[in-house]
Formats: sequence, structure tokens, C-alpha cells
Amino acid sequence: MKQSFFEIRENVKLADGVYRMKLEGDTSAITASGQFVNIKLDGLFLRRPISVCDVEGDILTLIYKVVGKGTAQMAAMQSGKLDLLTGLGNGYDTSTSGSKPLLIGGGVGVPPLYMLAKKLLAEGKSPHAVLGFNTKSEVFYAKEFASLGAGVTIATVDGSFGVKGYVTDALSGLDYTYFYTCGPEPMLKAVYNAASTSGQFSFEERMGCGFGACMGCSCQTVTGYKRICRDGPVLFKEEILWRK
Amino acid sequence: MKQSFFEIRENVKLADGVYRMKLEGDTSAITASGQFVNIKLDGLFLRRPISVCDVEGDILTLIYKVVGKGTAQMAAMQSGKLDLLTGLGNGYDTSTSGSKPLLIGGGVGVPPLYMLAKKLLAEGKSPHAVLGFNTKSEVFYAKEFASLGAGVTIATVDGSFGVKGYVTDALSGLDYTYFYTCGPEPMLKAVYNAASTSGQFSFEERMGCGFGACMGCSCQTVTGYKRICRDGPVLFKEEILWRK
Amino acid sequence: MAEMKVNLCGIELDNPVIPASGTFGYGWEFAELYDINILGTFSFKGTTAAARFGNPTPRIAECTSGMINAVGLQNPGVDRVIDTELPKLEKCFHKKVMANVSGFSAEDYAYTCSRLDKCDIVGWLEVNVSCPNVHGGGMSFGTDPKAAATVTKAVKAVTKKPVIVKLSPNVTDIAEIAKSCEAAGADGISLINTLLGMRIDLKKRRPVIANKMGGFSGSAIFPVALRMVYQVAGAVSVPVVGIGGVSSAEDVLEMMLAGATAVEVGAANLVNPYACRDIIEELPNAMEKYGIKSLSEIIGGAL
Amino acid sequence: MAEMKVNLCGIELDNPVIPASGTFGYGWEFAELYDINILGTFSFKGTTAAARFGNPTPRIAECTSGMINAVGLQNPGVDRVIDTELPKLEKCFHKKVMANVSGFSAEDYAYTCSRLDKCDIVGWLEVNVSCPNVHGGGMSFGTDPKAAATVTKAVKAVTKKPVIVKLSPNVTDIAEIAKSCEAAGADGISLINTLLGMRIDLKKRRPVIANKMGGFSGSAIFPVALRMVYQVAGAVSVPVVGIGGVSSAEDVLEMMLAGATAVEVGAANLVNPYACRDIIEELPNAMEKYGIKSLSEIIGGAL
Repeated sequence: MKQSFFEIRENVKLADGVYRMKLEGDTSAITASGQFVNIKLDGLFLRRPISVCDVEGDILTLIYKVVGKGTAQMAAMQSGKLDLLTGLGNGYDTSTSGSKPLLIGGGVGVPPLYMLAKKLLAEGKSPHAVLGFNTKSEVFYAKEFASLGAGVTIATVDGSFGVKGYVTDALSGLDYTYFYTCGPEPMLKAVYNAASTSGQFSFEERMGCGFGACMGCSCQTVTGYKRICRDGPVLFKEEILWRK
Repeated sequence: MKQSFFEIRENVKLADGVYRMKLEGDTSAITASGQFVNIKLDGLFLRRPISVCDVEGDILTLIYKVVGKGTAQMAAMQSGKLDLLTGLGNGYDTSTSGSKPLLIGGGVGVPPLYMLAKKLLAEGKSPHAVLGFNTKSEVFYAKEFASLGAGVTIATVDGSFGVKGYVTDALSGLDYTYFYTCGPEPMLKAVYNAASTSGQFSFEERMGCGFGACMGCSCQTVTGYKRICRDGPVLFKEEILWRK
Repeated sequence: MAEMKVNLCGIELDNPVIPASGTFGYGWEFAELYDINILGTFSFKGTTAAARFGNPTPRIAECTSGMINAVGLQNPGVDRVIDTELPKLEKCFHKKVMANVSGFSAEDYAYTCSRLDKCDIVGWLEVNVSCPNVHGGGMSFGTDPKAAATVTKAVKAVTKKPVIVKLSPNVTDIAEIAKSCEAAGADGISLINTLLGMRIDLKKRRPVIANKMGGFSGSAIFPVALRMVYQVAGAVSVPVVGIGGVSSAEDVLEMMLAGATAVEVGAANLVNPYACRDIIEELPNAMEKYGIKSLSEIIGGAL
Repeated sequence: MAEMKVNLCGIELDNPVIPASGTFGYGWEFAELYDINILGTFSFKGTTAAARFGNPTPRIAECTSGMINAVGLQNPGVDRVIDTELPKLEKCFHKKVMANVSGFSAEDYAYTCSRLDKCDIVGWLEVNVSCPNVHGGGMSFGTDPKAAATVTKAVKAVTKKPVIVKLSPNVTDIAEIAKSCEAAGADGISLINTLLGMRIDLKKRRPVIANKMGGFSGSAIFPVALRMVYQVAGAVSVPVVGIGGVSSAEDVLEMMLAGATAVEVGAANLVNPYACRDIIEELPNAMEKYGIKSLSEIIGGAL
């Protein structure tokens, strides 16, 4: 973990309610895809956790959806500095992926899979991304995944783009050795039930600190309780205990 | 009273701990010298009351001393907009001044007397300013009062500039028909006891709202209680009841 | 079309927004700022049988996201309020006003209420058993269920107007006190009054406030107020008026979901004299954002 | 030269700054951020006789200048703390630690304290009779003077280490409870634990927190905490540890002038993991600004 200031270099709208912010600063604490940063915003008490979409040198890319005051405030920023805690969370483990891993993302669960796809490709593997959205106007980063060299399948709930239905409706016929997934909890649970291999899940929870101090985001697992922010956000399929 | 936004046009240091800010905006609610404005500052709950030093068209001049968080924050501003309530307080009444009124100011009690001096001169009167400071490095606006055409006597507690002592030590020998005073309460009380004529006093008190809603700044007077922010800050000598 | 009407103890309000006592004087001075008839109603300055100057100054201290006041029930006394203030109010306000009353004994409360009971413009009596800034009265009635009930009964005996008892948050179990007031005949409960708070002047090494402690209000206290409104709304069946740290239309909606029929806005008025007007203007947008057609339907929706 | 040493119940602290329980784990994880030996001490995660997972999530809600938590005493249980956590701590922390203990009966508290009494690294037992987030324990001991005294006596019977009782602010008269604990043998009083608070999710129309209510902390609560520290310091003669909304060196000075011998920093650590280090570094400047040569001399200076 590192606390430092980042300079806003870009903040653009990607899709309905979805923005991309590029920040310049010390990215050295970010060691894996699937990690997140925790952002201090003026007038808000708690920091806001946002997953890392990409790191290129000292440029950090975040993609976020406007869901409340914090993200609305971020969307309005055009320049300035932000106080970030970086290198939070365990991140995805690529050592278990096999040769053909599937990346299953839903909505703002898509961004962390981008950096993961780059990592897997760099390791000589052939990732395929299955990205789910509600509707065409919310789709983002389909081209960017394809440009990396990953296979891409898009699903929209209303069928306005790609496969009609949920990400799980797009899994049949795909040949894969493993999966990595990130998205809303109902989607994670559907993937858990539908997928034919083992995999890793990135969870979301309301956090206090984001670095393991407050136990605000704990969950029960097969191996005891874990803090989503520090022992997660990525859990292996085998350790997950779904809440009732 | 009017609520509106002003643009910062100037913010310079005048003396030790004393700054002058010039703001551009709608000054129409300011109808008398001795009134004040109430300023909203980021991160502070209550507005900060600052007396009006001058108004020229849509330019409002404030002179303030750094005494706490709010004024320290103001001193650091170079540009931007400020949310002001303007036209607060009764202000000085020039109808009772006679031909040779004395203006007695101490420290940051000096600024409101500047606009008053202009008004009195415009009315064809001959004001004389007696301005008191702790020491030479804190003296400000002596020249500005003189440039208006007012007589000026400066007193410093340590004698490093002008008359050695308090403003009351500089009163003897001065011929005056009336007085107006503003400054710390011990000074006001000394003036009350030393001056040979009637006069008007501008009081300071911790305020809640600044516009008469909260009764946070009430004081007792001969004619019942008054709200410093709305019924004051200027009281006539005859109505003052000093607190014990 | 957003429906903002609510019914408070038998009187319909155009909207649930009410400037809280002590932040809106006797109203007429604020009519120069905007047409105060847009308000649901307002609660006037806490009034006592005799005139009071209140506490020495400083009475005000700044806090993070809030403020402390220790005014101490400064008011001209009920006779003067009826003779001077209310006639001025009647010229600019054409709705029922909420009369906020304090006292130092049950008889004292009853006397003031019996006088105000005769005033047509008074719609509700808000009986403040919770002022933290006076000795030998105020809050001491609001921290004991029996004393609160005694005051409630004494007031109910002298008026047919709805009696709303305003409670102190400086207690272990506010629901118990609310139930006691309800059993004694209260037609409504308003809460919370201010939290007892303090600041120290580091330069002078003594409390900022002359009276040492004072009532802490402002957005900082909203979560405590909301919790207590929720607890009280779950414990009584009479209407609840939510007070404490409300400064936006969304705060109003949270209060109503927690069980408030109407909502008072206090310290926010002191920072922004147009706070209540702004909240009323913003309410329809906030209602649309959260899919609310009628405010009265969401009262207690989160209970 | 600024003298920051204070003496807390017979043990000297290099400075009065103490990360509060529940915001600093068992300490060793934070040694990667900075040398935690710069702290006066710290109070470790609230520990119970048996392991507890705590409450369901969401456990956290944002508030203006503060937050609500409803963790519910998640901890691995005293045996595991002694076997696993404290040995890790001993490798990086060379001072006495404050052991924070919770329970569900007097016997329960006594058992956990008797186990921790055997640990050399434990300097003080901070007995938490004020956790708002558990049912049938915690705060219920801290809202009744007799129950608080019973727990105090039970703990005092099993340890020679100084016992500091941590009180709840959710009471009518905190000084009365403090006096009761002092009479039962408490060596110190720490206060305040969190205020019971709530937020409602407008989209879901239900409380944000799964457990509905939770403990409200952060700079918003500082004026309430300061007032209670002042009241308790005026009522007891044992040392008082000030807690609640402290986030700057100036806040530490206000707490000490109100009567605190040492000061715990809670929610501020969750926003800025270096908060305590920053406060300790800033203290000498703040002392100089206000003409303070030695911190121990200003304790209770505003009483």
C-alpha cells in the first residue's frame, strides 16, 4: 500500500453513466490486476474504492460508473490532484489460468479484466472475454479487449447488442480452461453455478478503510473470515460461502 | 440582505497578519458604512463576518486579520468565487456627526471607518481619524485615510510609530463634534470613558447567522436587547450597557 | 406530478418542510427574503411566560459540519409575542404556525400554552421539554419520562390544538420518553433537539461558549437524529416530526422513510437563509429520482 | 523542547496518542506503514472469550464528516489472540499495548481479562461496556451504572493491571456511570464509544447497514465527545482517556484541556492510515503555537 497524489490527465465519458479517468503518479505499489485504489474526495468522509483498469508506466487508468455522490463528483473533475491509496487488495492470480482462460465481466466489473487480459496475453495464454451489459448504450471496451488480441463476446440483457441475455447465456459453446470474473453479486453467483471449471471471483462490498483495519467488509469463507479489501477482493471458487 | 457570488480580484498582504481582498459582484445591498458581509468558506460550517472597508461600483473591498481557520483560508486564496451575504447590519448614521467627527479605530476596527470617512467628506464634513495598532509592522491605511483628505493620527502601543500608547492617549488636544469608533471591546470601553462627546460604537460578537435569525449575538442595551448582527453592529453611546 | 402534501395532526401541509424553532424568529422578518407561504409551516422562536434575555455571549461556536448554540431561550415573553409578533406575522403568513413553548414548571408551560391557544394563527403547540441551555427547566423535563408526561398532561388540559412534544436526544432511551408522552395525550412527537456539545478555545484555555456547553446542531448530527426518529416512529402511533441536521431534499426523504410525517430544518437556515425554499424546490426532483409519487406514502417506509 | 510524555495509570507514554480499538487491528499489520513504536500505545481490536464473525454486511455507511460501522466485535477469540496475534505484535512493538475486551456477562469479561492478565505486553485492560453493535451485551452494560460497576468489579478481581472502562455516550448521565465505575475500582475511564446512528438507502428504502443501526464516529462527533470528557473529568479523580472524532493535534489539545490524560484516535485512521503518525509529528508545532511546554501540565486546564 502506498499513499500518494495523482494528477488527473483525462476524464471522459465512455458509455451511459460510465467514465474513464487517467491519472499520473506513483503506480509502484500496484502489483497485480484485480487490485483497487481508494480515493479521497473533498467533502466526503470515507475514501471511494475503484478497481484498477490498467497501468502503463506512471499512468493509472480507472473506469467507474456514477452511482452516488463520490462518483458523481469524480465525473465532474477535469483537472487537479487526487489523494490515492494504491496497491490495495490481493488481485488475480494468473498461475492457475491454464491456456484458455475465460474473463467474465458484468458492467463496471469489466475494467479490472482488461489489465488481467494483458497479463495473460503477455504470459502467452489465450484469454476470451465475455462482457455483459444491460443495453447497447452501456457497452464499453469491447474494441479495446479485441485490440489486445483477446476473443470477445458481448451480451446485453435486452439483446440490443451481441448475445441477448446474461453473461451466463453466452458461455455455452465456449471452450475454456479456467475463469476469472468480476461483477454484481447475483452475476457472480450465476457464474459460480454455470461455469464448468474452477475460477476466481472478485467481490464488492461497502468498505470502511480499504486496507484491512476496520473489518467493515468481512465475509465468511470455507477457510474462515476474510476481509474483502485486504484478503480479497479476489477469492477462489473453492473458498466461497455464499451469504443466505 | 442579498446572497450572491463575488469574484476575487485581488488579495494582498497589507501588514503583519492583515490582508486586503477586492471582490467583484453585486454590491447593491450595501447601503451604509459599518455594515458587514458574511462569507461561506469551504469546509467551514458557519459563515465568516467581515466588515465592509469600501465599495466602488461593483468592487467590494474587505480588510481582514488572520485570526483562525476561516481567515487563514481566505488569506490563501488568489482567485475564484465566494458566496457572500451582503448588506448586513445597520451601519453608521452620519446625520449626527456635526462638522468635525472623530473616527477612532483599533486594528481591524480601522477598515469600516474608511468608507465612513469617504461618506463624511462627501457630506462636506471634516473627519479626523485616530488609528491605533500594537506596533509599526501592523499599521495599515494611514496614507489611504490621508489621501481622502481626512486628518490622521496614528498611535502604537509600543511607540514604534506615531503617538506611543492607546487611541485614547491620542485624543487630548483634538477638537471634535462627535465620534465613531470600531475596535476590540476594551478599546471601545476606554473610548466610551475618555471621549467628551456623544458617538457611535461598532461591536463585534461571535455570530451564528449574521442576519438576525439565531439570537446568537444578542446584547443588552438601555432600550432592551439587540442583535449585534441586525440591530447593530453600530450602537449609539446612549444605549450601551457594558457587560460585567 | 409530485404530491408533497402531508397531514400533521389533522392539519394539511402543502409540503413537509418546516423551519425549526430558533432559526426563523417569528417569521415576519424572513418575508423580505421570499414568500414564506411556500413553507409547510414554521415553528416560531421558543416562547416562555415571561421575557428572557437568555445567556451571556459568546453563545455560538463553530464545529465540523455543525455549530453549538447556547442562546438560552431569549424571547420577549408570551404577552409581547401575542401583542406584537403575531400581528406582524398575520400580515405576511396565511397558514397555521407552530408555536414553540418552553417553561420552568408544568404550570409555566400550561400558562403559556393557554395564552397561545387563543390565537387563531397558531395551529400546533410544540412543547419543548428539551432545551439544553437553561438551568432548572428545559431539558430536565425531557430526560425523565414522568416529568415529560406531567408537562404533556398540563398542556393538554388547557388547549384543544394539537400538542407536539419536542424531545431531547441526550437520553439513554428516547422511545421510552416518547411513549410516556403519547400515553399522556401528546398528539405528536418532534425530535431531536440539539445534542449537548462543547468546544474549547485553545488560546484562552476555556470553553468557547460562556455557558460552557451548548446545543450541537447541523449536518453532523443527522445520523443520530435519523436513528432516533426511526426508534420513536417504531414505538408510538402518533405522527413524528423529524429534526436534526436536515439540509437537503434527500435528507427530508430519509427522515420520512424513517417515520417522519414532516421535517424541521434548523441550523441549515443559519448558513443559507434560503435553505427551506431551496429544499422545497428540490423535493420534486428528488422524488422523481427515487420513484416517489406522493410523500405521504413513504412515511415510515424503512421501518 | 516540547514535552509530550504523560502518565496513564502508572505507565509512562512517550505521547498521548493512541489508535483506538477497531481501527488498528492487532497492530502488526500496520508496522509495514511506519514504525508503530512512535505511538504512545494502541488499543487492540475488541477481543471476546470466543471467536466471533460479527454482523452481516453492509457494516459501513458514509455520513457527513463521519461514518457508521456495525462490525459487531469480529475477532478470533482471546486464545487465538494470545497464541497468534500477540507474538506477531511483540516482534514489531516494544511498548505496552492496551487490550480492549468485550463480553456478554461479567464472567465472560473476567475470563478474557484473566487470560490477557498473563501477557507481558499487555499494559492496560480497556473494558468495553459500550459496543453498540451486539445484542445482549456490550452497550447494555454501559447504560446502567450498576451493570457497569458489576463488570468493573469482576475484572478487577482477576487482574493487577490497570483497568480502564470504556463508556457509551448513548446515556442520559455519563458522569454518573463513570463515578459508579470509579467506585467499583476502575483505574481509568475512556470515552466515548460511538454514538448510535443510522442512514437510509433511498434507492432500496431500507437502512444502509444490515444490522439497521450502527456506531457513528468521525470528526462530526467531536463536540459531543469533548463535552462528555469534560463532564467525566470533572466527576472522577482517575485518569480519563478522551476518544471521539479526534483527527488533529489541536483536537488532542482540546481533549486534554477538557481533562483527558491521553487521547485515542479512531475513524481518522480509516481515512488516513498515517493519521496518528501525522498527529504526533504535528503536536510540537501545535504546542508551540499555544504556548504549551509540557502536555501533562494542560490536562484539565479548562475544567
